[in-house]
Order: sequence, then C-alpha cells, then structure tokens
Amino acid sequence: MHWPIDMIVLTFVIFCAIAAITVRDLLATAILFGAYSFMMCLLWAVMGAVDVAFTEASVGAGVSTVFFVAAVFRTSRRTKD
Amino acid sequence: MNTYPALLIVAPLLAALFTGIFVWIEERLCYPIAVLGMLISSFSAYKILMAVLSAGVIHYRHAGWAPPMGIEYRIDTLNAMVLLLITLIALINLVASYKTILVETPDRSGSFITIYLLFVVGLLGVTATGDLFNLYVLLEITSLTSYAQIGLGDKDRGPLASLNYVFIGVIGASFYLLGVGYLYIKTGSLNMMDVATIISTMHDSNTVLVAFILCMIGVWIKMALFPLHVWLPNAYSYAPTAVARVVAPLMTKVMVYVMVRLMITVFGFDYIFSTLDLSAAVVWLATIAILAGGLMALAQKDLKKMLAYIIVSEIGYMVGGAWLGNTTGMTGTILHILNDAVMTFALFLAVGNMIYVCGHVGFDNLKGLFGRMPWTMGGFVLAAFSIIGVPPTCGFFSKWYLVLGAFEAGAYHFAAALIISSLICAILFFRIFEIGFFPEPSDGDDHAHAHHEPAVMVEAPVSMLVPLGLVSLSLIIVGLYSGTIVNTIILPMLQ
Amino acid sequence: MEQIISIKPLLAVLVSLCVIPILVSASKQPNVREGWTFCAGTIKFILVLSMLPAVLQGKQIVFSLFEIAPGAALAFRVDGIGMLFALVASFLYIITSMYSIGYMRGLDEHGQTRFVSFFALAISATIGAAFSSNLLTLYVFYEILSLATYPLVTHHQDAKSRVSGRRYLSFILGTSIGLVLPAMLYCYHVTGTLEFSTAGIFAGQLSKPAATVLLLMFVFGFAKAGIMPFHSWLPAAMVAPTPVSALLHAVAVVKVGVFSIVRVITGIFGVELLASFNLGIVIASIAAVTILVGSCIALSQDELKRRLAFSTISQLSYIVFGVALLTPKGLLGGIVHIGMHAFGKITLFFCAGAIYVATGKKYISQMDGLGKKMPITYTALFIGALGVIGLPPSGGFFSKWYLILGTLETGHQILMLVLLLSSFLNAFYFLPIVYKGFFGTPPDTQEGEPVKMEEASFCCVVPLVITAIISIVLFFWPDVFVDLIKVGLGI
Amino acid sequence: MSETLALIIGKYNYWLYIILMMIGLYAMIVKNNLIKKLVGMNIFQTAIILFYVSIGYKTHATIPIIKDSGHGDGHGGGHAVIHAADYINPLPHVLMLTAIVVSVATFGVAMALAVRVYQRYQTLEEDEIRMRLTEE
Amino acid sequence: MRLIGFIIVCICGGLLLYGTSEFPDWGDPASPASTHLSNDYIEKAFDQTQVPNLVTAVLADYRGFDTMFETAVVFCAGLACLLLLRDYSRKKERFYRHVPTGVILQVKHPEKKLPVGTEFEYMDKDWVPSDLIIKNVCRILIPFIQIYALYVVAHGDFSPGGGFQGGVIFGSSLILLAISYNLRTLVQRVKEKALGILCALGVLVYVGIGALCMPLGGNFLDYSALTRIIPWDPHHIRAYGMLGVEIGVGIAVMAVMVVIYINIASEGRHDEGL
Repeated sequence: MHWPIDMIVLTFVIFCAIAAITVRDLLATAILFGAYSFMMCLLWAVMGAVDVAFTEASVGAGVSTVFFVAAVFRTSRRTKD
Repeated sequence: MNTYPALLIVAPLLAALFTGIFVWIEERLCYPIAVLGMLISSFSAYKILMAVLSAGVIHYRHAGWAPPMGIEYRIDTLNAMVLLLITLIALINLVASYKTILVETPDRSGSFITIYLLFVVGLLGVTATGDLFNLYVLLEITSLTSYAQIGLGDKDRGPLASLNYVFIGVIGASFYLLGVGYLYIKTGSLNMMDVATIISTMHDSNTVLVAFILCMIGVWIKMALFPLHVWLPNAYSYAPTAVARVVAPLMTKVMVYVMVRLMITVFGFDYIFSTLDLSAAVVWLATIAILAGGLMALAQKDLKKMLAYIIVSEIGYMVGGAWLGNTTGMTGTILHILNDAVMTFALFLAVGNMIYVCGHVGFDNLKGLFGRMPWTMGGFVLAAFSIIGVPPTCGFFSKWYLVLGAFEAGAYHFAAALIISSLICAILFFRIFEIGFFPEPSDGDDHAHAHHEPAVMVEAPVSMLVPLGLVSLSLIIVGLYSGTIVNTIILPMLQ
Repeated sequence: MEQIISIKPLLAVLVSLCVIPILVSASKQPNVREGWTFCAGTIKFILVLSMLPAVLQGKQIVFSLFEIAPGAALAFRVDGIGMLFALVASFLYIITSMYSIGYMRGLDEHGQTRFVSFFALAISATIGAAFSSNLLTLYVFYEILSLATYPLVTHHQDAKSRVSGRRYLSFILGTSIGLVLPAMLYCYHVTGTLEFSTAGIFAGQLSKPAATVLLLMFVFGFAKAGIMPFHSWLPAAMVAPTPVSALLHAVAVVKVGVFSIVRVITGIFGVELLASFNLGIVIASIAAVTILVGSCIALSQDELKRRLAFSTISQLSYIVFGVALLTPKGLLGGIVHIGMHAFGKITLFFCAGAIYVATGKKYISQMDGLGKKMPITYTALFIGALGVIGLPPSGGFFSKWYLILGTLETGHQILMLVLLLSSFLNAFYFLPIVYKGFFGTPPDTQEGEPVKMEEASFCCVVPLVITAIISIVLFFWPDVFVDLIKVGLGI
Repeated sequence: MSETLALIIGKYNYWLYIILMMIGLYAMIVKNNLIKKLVGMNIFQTAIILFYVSIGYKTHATIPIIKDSGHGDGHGGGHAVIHAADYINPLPHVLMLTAIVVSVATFGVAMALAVRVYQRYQTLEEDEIRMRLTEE
Repeated sequence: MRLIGFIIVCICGGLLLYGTSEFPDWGDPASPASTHLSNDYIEKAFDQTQVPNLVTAVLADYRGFDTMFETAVVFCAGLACLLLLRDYSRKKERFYRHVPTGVILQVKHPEKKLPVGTEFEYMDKDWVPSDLIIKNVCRILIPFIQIYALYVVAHGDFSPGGGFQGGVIFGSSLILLAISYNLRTLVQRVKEKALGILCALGVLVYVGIGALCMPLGGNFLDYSALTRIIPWDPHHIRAYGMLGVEIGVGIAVMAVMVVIYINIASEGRHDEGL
C-alpha cells in the first residue's frame, strides 16, 4: 500500500505547481518548477516507473531548469502575475 | 516492393540528417541531397499507391514485430493518396522555393532545408502510421519543425506568432494524447485496428466518449476549426515563403486526414453517427466556420492573411463533409483534402512569386500586377477559380460531393453555407483581380486607354514559374479526373 | 435515336482553345495572329458544318470525356437544337473576327492579343455549351464563358469598365453559383442523372411546389438570358468594345443563357411535366413582362448600344416566351428566333460599331442625317431592324409568325397581344433611327451641301453586309433551321 | 464508508492529475507573462505523463526489470518463468519517456522563441506586447 | 479573461472527470491496460530480446520506431534553437581584463582585438568574480559525471537508464562546465561545428542501424537481420542493436542539450552566457 506516500507527494506536487505559477519572480518560478519536477519524479519512482523518473530527474529537474534560468537571465525576472 | 513504406520515410529522414551534417562541412551539398531524398520518397509514394490500387492494403511492420506489439504501417488507398500528395507538394516546393530560401534565410539555408525535410517526414509519418501513439510523436515532429520554421519568418511578428502557435499546438497535441490515454486505459492497446475491434464492443462507455471528444478537440485545434483557429492566420502569414507554401496546403489537410482516419478506422461510423448523434451539432459548427472564415477574410487588407482565413473557411468544408454521416459527404471531404491541398499550394506558390518580386502583398501593392507578372497571375487566377469552385477546376467537384452529401443528410444549412462561401470567395478574389487588372484609377476616364503603355514585365524566375504552371494545370487535370479518383481511391476505402 | 460516337464535337470545342497559345506567342505580329484566328474559326465552322448532314438525318453525335459522378459526365452530344446554335455562333465568329480587326485597329485599341485570346476562349465555351449532353457540362461551359468574357467586358481598364465589370460578374456569377448550382445539385440528388432527354429526368419524383421553385431557380439563375430582374448586367456590359457586344452580347453569351433555359425546359423537366403542372404560363408571363418592359426602356435610351441592349433583353424573352408556351409551334418559333435574332441583332451592333469607328458618335440624337454619309451601313441597319421587329423580308418575320401561331395554340389570346404590342414598340424605337439617318439633317452641316461618303473601313463594312444579306436569305430559306429544330425536338 | 474510501483510493490519482492539468491549462489561458504560460504548458504536459504512469501502475508488482535474468550463462535460458503479474506494465513508461523528451524539446524551442520575442519587444507581458503592436 | 479561463478549465475538468468514472481502480492488476498488451511484453520480451529492462526492450525494439522519431524530435529542437537564435553578427563592445593588474578595458570597435593570453583575458559583461571552490569542485566532479553518463548509456539494458538519460547527463556535465567557468571555455573546448555534426550524427547512427537492416533482408529497425554482419552471438543480436541505437540517442541528446543551452544563454552569439 503506497497510496499514503503517493498522496502526500501528490499534494506537494500540486502545491509546487500552484506556487510556480503564482509567484511574482520568474527566477523563483524556475526554482519552484524544478522542485515541482523533482517531486513529480519522486512520485513516479513510487509508482515504479523508474525509467520515467530517471528521465524526469535529469530533464525536468535538471536541464529544463537550467534552460529556464538561462532564458530568464537573457530576458527578465519581472512578471506582473 | 515491401521496402517502399519504410523507404518513404527513411529517405527524407536520412537526407535530413545528411544535410544536417553537411551544413557544417560543405553547405552546397545540402540542396541536392534534399532533392534526392524527396525524389526517392516521391517515387516510393507512387509505387505504394500503385501497389495499393492493385493489391489492396499494405502492411509494413517496423522492427519486424506483429501489430499490437510493434508499430505497423497500414496503408490503404486513402493514406497512399495523401502520401503521394505530400511528397509531390514537398518536392515541387523544394524546387520552387530554392531562391526564396536563399533570400529569406541567407546564412542558414542548409539548416533550414534540414528542418524542412524533417517537417515533411513528420507529415508522411502521421499519414502512414497505424499506431495511435506513433501518430502523436510524428505530430510533434511536424509541430516542432513548423514552430521553428514559422519563427524564422517575419523578423518582427514571426517569433510571437510562432510562440502563440506553440501554446495552442501543445494544447491540441496534449488533448489528442489524453484521448489516446483514455482509449488506452479502456483497451490496453495502441494499434488503430486493435483499438477499433476492442471498442466496437463498448459503445456505451463514457470513457470512450470522452476519449473521442478529446481526440477530436485535439485534432480540431491542430487543424484550426473555427473557434479554435486564432493561431492560424498570424502563423501562416508571417511564415517565410518556402514554409507558408508547404505548411498552408499540407498541415491542416493532414490533420483533416487524421480526423477522417480516426473517424473511419478507429471509432467507426456506427459509433459516431448511431451511438453518439453529435453529427448535427458539428455540422452546424462547420457551417459557422465556413461563414465566419469567409467574413473574416473579407475584412483583410493583406493577401496572405486573406488566404489564411480562406483556409479556415475551407476547413469548415471538410469537417462538415466528414460529419454529415454519409458516404457522399465523406467522399467530398476526402476529395477536398486532395483538391484543397493542390489549390492552396498553387495559391501560395503564386503569392510566393509575388513576394519574391514585389516584397509584400498588401492589397495596395498589387496594382497592375497582371501586366507585370502575367504568368504568375495566370496561375493565381486558376487557383482562385478552383477555390471559388468554378468548373472544370477541381474545387468544383469536391464541392459537388459536399453539397450532394448535405442534401442527402438533409443539412440544407450546410449546403447553403457552401454556396455562400463560393460567392464570398468570388468577391474576395475578384477584388484582387480588379486591383491587379486595373491600373491606377486615372482622372480622364474617356481617354483612359490612350495612355496605356505596355506594362514592363518583372516576372519571377523560371524555377518558380514552372512549378506554379504545373500545379495550376494539375488543378484542371485533377478536376477532370475526379470521377476516376473517387471510384478507384475513395469509394473502395469507404466500403 | 441513332447515335454516332465521334470526336468531332470535342475537336470543334478545342480548336479555338488550342490556338490560344499560338495567339499569345504571336502577339508581336498582328497579321499572323489574326491569320490564326481566322484559321481556327474556319476550321471550327467546317467541323460544325461537317456534322450537319448526320444531324439532319436525325442522328446524334456523342462523345464522352470524363465521368465525374455516375450520370454526370463531361460529355458532348450534338442534336438539332445544339447544332442550330453552334452553326450560328461559329459562323458569326468568323464574321466578327473580321469585323474586330477593322474595329480594334481602327480605334487603335490596346491589349489586342488579350482580346483575341479571350475571344477565342469564349467561343470555345459557347460551342461547348451548344454541344453539351447534360446539365453539368452545360454548366461547366456556362461558367467558363462567364469568366472568359470578364476581361473582354472590362477591356478598357478604366473606372467605368471596372464598375460595369463588377456588375456583370456579380449578376452572372452570383446567379449561376447561387441559384443554378444548388438547383442542379438538387436535381442530381433527386434523380441521379443530369442527362438531357426529351421526356425529362424527373419520373414523377417532383411535386408541383418543388418543380416551381426549381424551374424559377433555373430561369432566373441563367442570368445571361436577361430575364428581369436579372437583366441589368447587359446594358452595363455595353462598355465593352463593339465586337464583344456584337458577338457575345447579341449572340454567344446571351444566347447561351437562353439556350440553357431551353435545355432545362425541354431536356430536364420535359414539356409534358411542365404542361401537366401548368408551369409554362408562369414562365411565359415572366417573359412577357420582360418583353414589354424591355421594349419600353429601350425607347427611352439615347445611346445606340444601350438601346440595342434593351432591345436584346426584350428579344431574348421572346425565345423564353416561345419555349414556355410548350406547344410545338411555340417551341419552334422560340428556338428559331435564336438564329434569326442573332443575325438581325449582330447586324445592328456592327452598324453601331461602324458608326462609332467612322464618326465617333454614340448617341442617337447625334446621328441625324448620317445615312447619307454611310448608306451601306444604314441600309444594313434597316434590314437588321426589320429582322428584330419581325417584318418581311427578314428572317425575324418567320420566328414571330411561329410564335404567334404558338400563342394561338395555347388559347391565351392575351399573349398574342403582348407579341403584337412589342412588335409595335420595336418598330417605334428602331425605325426612327433609320428614318432620321436618311432624311434628317445633320446639325452641323448647311443645307444643300454635297455629302461625302464616310463609311468605316472595309473590314468593318463587309461583315455587316454579309449578316444583313443572310438575314434576308433566311426569310426565303429558313428550312435548315426549321429542320434542325424539328429533328432536335422530335416533332 | 469503506466503499467511499475504496472509491477515493481507487480514483484519487486520476482526479489529482486532472486538478494538476487544469492548473496548467488555467495558467496557459489566464497568465499574462509568456514564461508563465510556458510553465503552465509544462505542468499540463507533466500531468498527462502522470496520468499515463498511473495507468501503468499495478499493485503487488515491481519495476519492469526482469530480476534473476541469469545473464551469466549468456543464453538467457536459465531463468525462472516470468509472471506478468509480478511486473509493472512497461508500455506506458515507454510512451512517457517519449512524451517527456517531446515536452523538453518543445520547452527548449519555446524558450528560444521567448528570447526572440523579448529581443524584439523588450517585454514578455502579453498586454504590453499587444500595446506595442497597436502603437506601430 | 480570468472568468473565461476558469469556465473553460471547469468544462475541461468536468469532461475529464466524467471520463474517469469508468476507469478501473488505480493499480488494478486486472485492468485492460495491465492485461491486454502488457502481459505479452512482460512475458515475451526477455525471451525475444535478451534485455532484462523491459522498458528499454520495448523502447528500443518493439517501439523502436517511436524512439527514432523521439530522437528526431530532439534533433529538431536543437536545430530549431540554432536556427532561431544563432546570431552571426559580432557584438559591438568587448571587455578585457588585464590579468596582472585586474584593470578592465572596454573595446568599442568591433574590429580591434587585444591579444588574449597571459596578459589579457576576455571577460563577460555581467562579470562576477568566479569562486575558486566552485571552479575546483566542478573540475573534479565533471569527469565523474561523464563516466556515470557513459555507464547509464551502456547499462541501459539492465538497469534504469539508457541513451536519453545518459545523453542528458553528459550534456549537463558540459553545461556545468559553462556555468562554473564561463561559456567561452565551453565553446572553446567543444566547437560549435562538432556539436552540430554530433546532433545529426547521433540520429544518423540510429536511423543508419535501422536502415542497415533493410538491405540485410529485414524490415526497418529489425535488428535480427544484423546477424549477417555481426556473426557472433546471434542470440543477443537484438540487445546489441539496442545498445547501438542507445549510443546514437546518447550522442544526439548530449549535443542537442548543449546546443540549446549555449544558444539560449548567449542569445545565439556564443560569446558570453550564464
């Protein structure tokens, strides 16, 4: 029965998602988005999808975040919403 | 024989990769490689069509695994026709657009050709595949390459138009993917035929219903059916010439093909029209799409934008025809996939020539164009007649089947919309013709013809004119042979 | 009915189409270009003529090209009525080509290559329409004709022709797409065929209201026939150079419209069906209104070509009127009027053009006394006018005679009155022109001054003489036309 | 009560993925900032991946790597019989690997486009871009 | 806008929720998805391919055709970034630091260059003093990360991982180099041309192995046909084929990740970045 773990992580995921789209600083969005991806990766690992989790860890939490930060670096941190 | 389905995809893919390498080593080789790849692909498509016509459906197992486990190409006459259409249009466009590629993307033409080939590969794969998920992946290749190509267009507006296209395109593809997921959770399979046999026993399942709706919404977004069309006009009109010429005729048409494929092969007519009874609503939607597209086109001041809205209207034709729920309407839709692709291609070829010569195609820039570019305008006129639906160009004959289908289904509003749309298109194009035919309005009307100097011809290069000529002549040829096409290609597949 | 399969109809259609590339390539050498035009016209006429004997023997020449849908192919069939129309059109094409050389060069018009090319295209479409074996083919050529004539109508490329071109297209294209196309598709939907047959294609599948609506859609939809209220494109199209007005707007275009209506009435609905629904009288009344109103408007026109245009509108309705009587005599009179009116009216147009070329005058009020300067032209004008009014010795008398007999057959005497009244009106608006031309005094000349001959060029005068003579000849020998119609209708 | 609990346990994963997806969709529709839209897009895509992975999950089964595969002998014949119930369905994982790759590729291209848009308009806020467009 | 968005979201959510009502329970072993095809894969895949990691087996063999296009998608993305962002025009101004004194020079003329060596060095515009610890830690870490990446690629048959993950990890090690030192270091070590060729080459390895099967008598990507040219160990031939394509994927993904990063971080000028 991993559903309690699953549920807790899922809740975190949703929190991270909401935080990522509401925070008013794009750099913070980037980091929260990385956290979101990492939580997601955890969730998948719990569900037994190790390959998917591995990929998400390297891509979502890793490279995507780097791209994100690079893009923010080249544009602006400012956002109105 | 049995390698052609693979060769069809692999030849342009390999060509793309080799051009991707040669960009860095010897850029001049890129173009010949690309042409060679497309030639092989076209030849394969032709062979496949012939084989399908003589021997029936072709199955090709990628990696050698039998269908539900492996990925299979299942090519019937419908696929084969669309495949040949795609390869030919892509090949002709590659030839016709050589000069515009050099002009519009001067320092990166090699990479541009690579991405163009990948785009074609995506379209071919979407059309040939018999696997729902494979379709998604190839759809994404197509989308991704078209985002990139459109972003390369107009310096000011291109990237923004492309980014908006990304957002909407991703939603569309994701909806489709979700629909496939809903099907998968109920069936456990991804092969189209397999899924079709499994869901034929669960017609009352609401999961299948939602899957169907999701797939359809996804595909509609991608094909820009009326309320979901907002991305299309900007994306198409700010794209580079070489891209607009191939994206406009093929992208939406291939998506219509996907819709038809899902309707015929996966869900089946019985399910859609007997169990669901959504037909009337969608046909109304299509009716509105046709009229709205036409009216919005009327408001445009730029030729490319106008054509983009005409495409929106044409999509209404095809969706409506497919959803009429009878064979005649479906025949009309499939025939219109072919015809609309050819005529849109001819139009955009002509527009590309105008852009190459005149710079931009705002209406005020088209004055006296018949005198300056008679050949280009000749092709343009033929294509325009086809869009209006003047016989014996091909546009008339698909409209013929569509209207008949509408009569058969009792959808008189749809028939009326088709007719009204013809009239709107007539107005649209004759407005252009007027601008192009009449020189600047002069004051002394009575002596107007006294000071007609013979206009100086500034035609596009031959490499751009010959393709245009070929394609616009094929409008008439396809039109005259539409009876044959219907009898040998479309009807056998629908039965 | 015996049928011969032959490629001749197709060739007859294609000849002038194939010559277009040559015309375009010879744009720098006008004489070569004109030579080819003649050549194509002559070959076309010979081809048409070569089919005449077979058709007169009651055979039909058929040729099928492409099957679009079952029962709707692109196919040709030459029967009597089509033959009559094709003969007239292809013969007059040669004459008009000659005339247009005189006219276009006389006025030094621009874009002559474009002009002759589209002219050739238009005549191809006309012959195609004449030889169509079903409604689809007819519609195809009808549309081609509409579009091919647009550059001819707007030939001057000025503001006036822009407006006229717009009106021309919106009427012709609007009605054909908006009315004929749905009606045709509905016919196909109901019956599954569009093939013309004397018994009609609806075998009791049509209720009276549906038949009425369809028939009206066809009659108004073929707006080239100029039935009111869809007539106003014709006066507008008179901005075109006169050869265009002459051939296209007195013979080809308008007659294709009328011809289409004739085909629909005789070939699609069938005379019996319409008679049983009593619909003939409806069409006849509409035509009668157009006849009278057209004539009245013609009276008030001062510009010669516009007067001719309104006269054409009214004369076209004679044909529709005759056919709508649904009696053998009426049909005969109506259809024979296609030929008779063609020769009369083209003569009149040629005269108008010749006057314009020679003197630059367009308005009737300026033409007083011109007959003395241009006696040949005015004599031809007189003969043409007789033909249109329907007085002997011209072919027009013949058709009017049959029309009146037709009205008597139906028993509606009031229709006969319409014809008589219209003839009087015709006389009123034509004869004064001739009278004033011969006996009026030119406003700017002194009394008793010797009058110089000021005829237009040779190329302009010869054609109108020929057509005038033929107009008279047709009074004495109308047999070919009558026989063709009898064969075509199976009377 | 236990039925409700069973229902919740049985379905909550699917419900939560829907919530997550709707968060993403909402961000894409409503947010004004292009980068925020991109984040929404990515959340939307990962939610779908979550959905697929959830489909693949099977209770009382382990990760889809054959234990005890006996690759010592080199012929693969010496292993125990494989029971399908012991392993999680690998197919959704495969599909989702592809989907993740597609989403990162799209993300990269979208970022590149966003940088281009910023170069042109000096802003990433949609309303400001629109204002500039109308000014021109 | 918010309201419209909310309504759309509610409708979509409602639709999706409606669809879930017939779903089998989460984790139900008897659900169609877990029985129809998956059993075939689980039970046969190892016998047929000799690859214990079922995900890799399905990914690179049964659905190898999908994966090929997945790699092509990655290639597209790299190419797209290159096409969209690459800016060949030179930047107006450059900054140099005089190493011995630490004086910073700004050169405004694009043509004038200072000799870069021991005396002067290039400097980014948004320069921050680089931290010695970070530089050294990264310098030590990067080789290990790369070895690990290679392991992930090579061992994808037996454990989680494979070409894609390995490629990303290898790519991120290079990105780490760029972040810890500066972009110019990376660009100097790994030439743009090499990256561009590697992008295409990786995919070409994949497609090439697939296409190679065709003249050898198999279908496209049917690795069993490779026994003709790889005579040893025909039993494991599919595993070898998979390893080959995984390596191709790894190369392509590695190169593309670096290309995307460089182009985004430097706005396509390849001079200075994060």
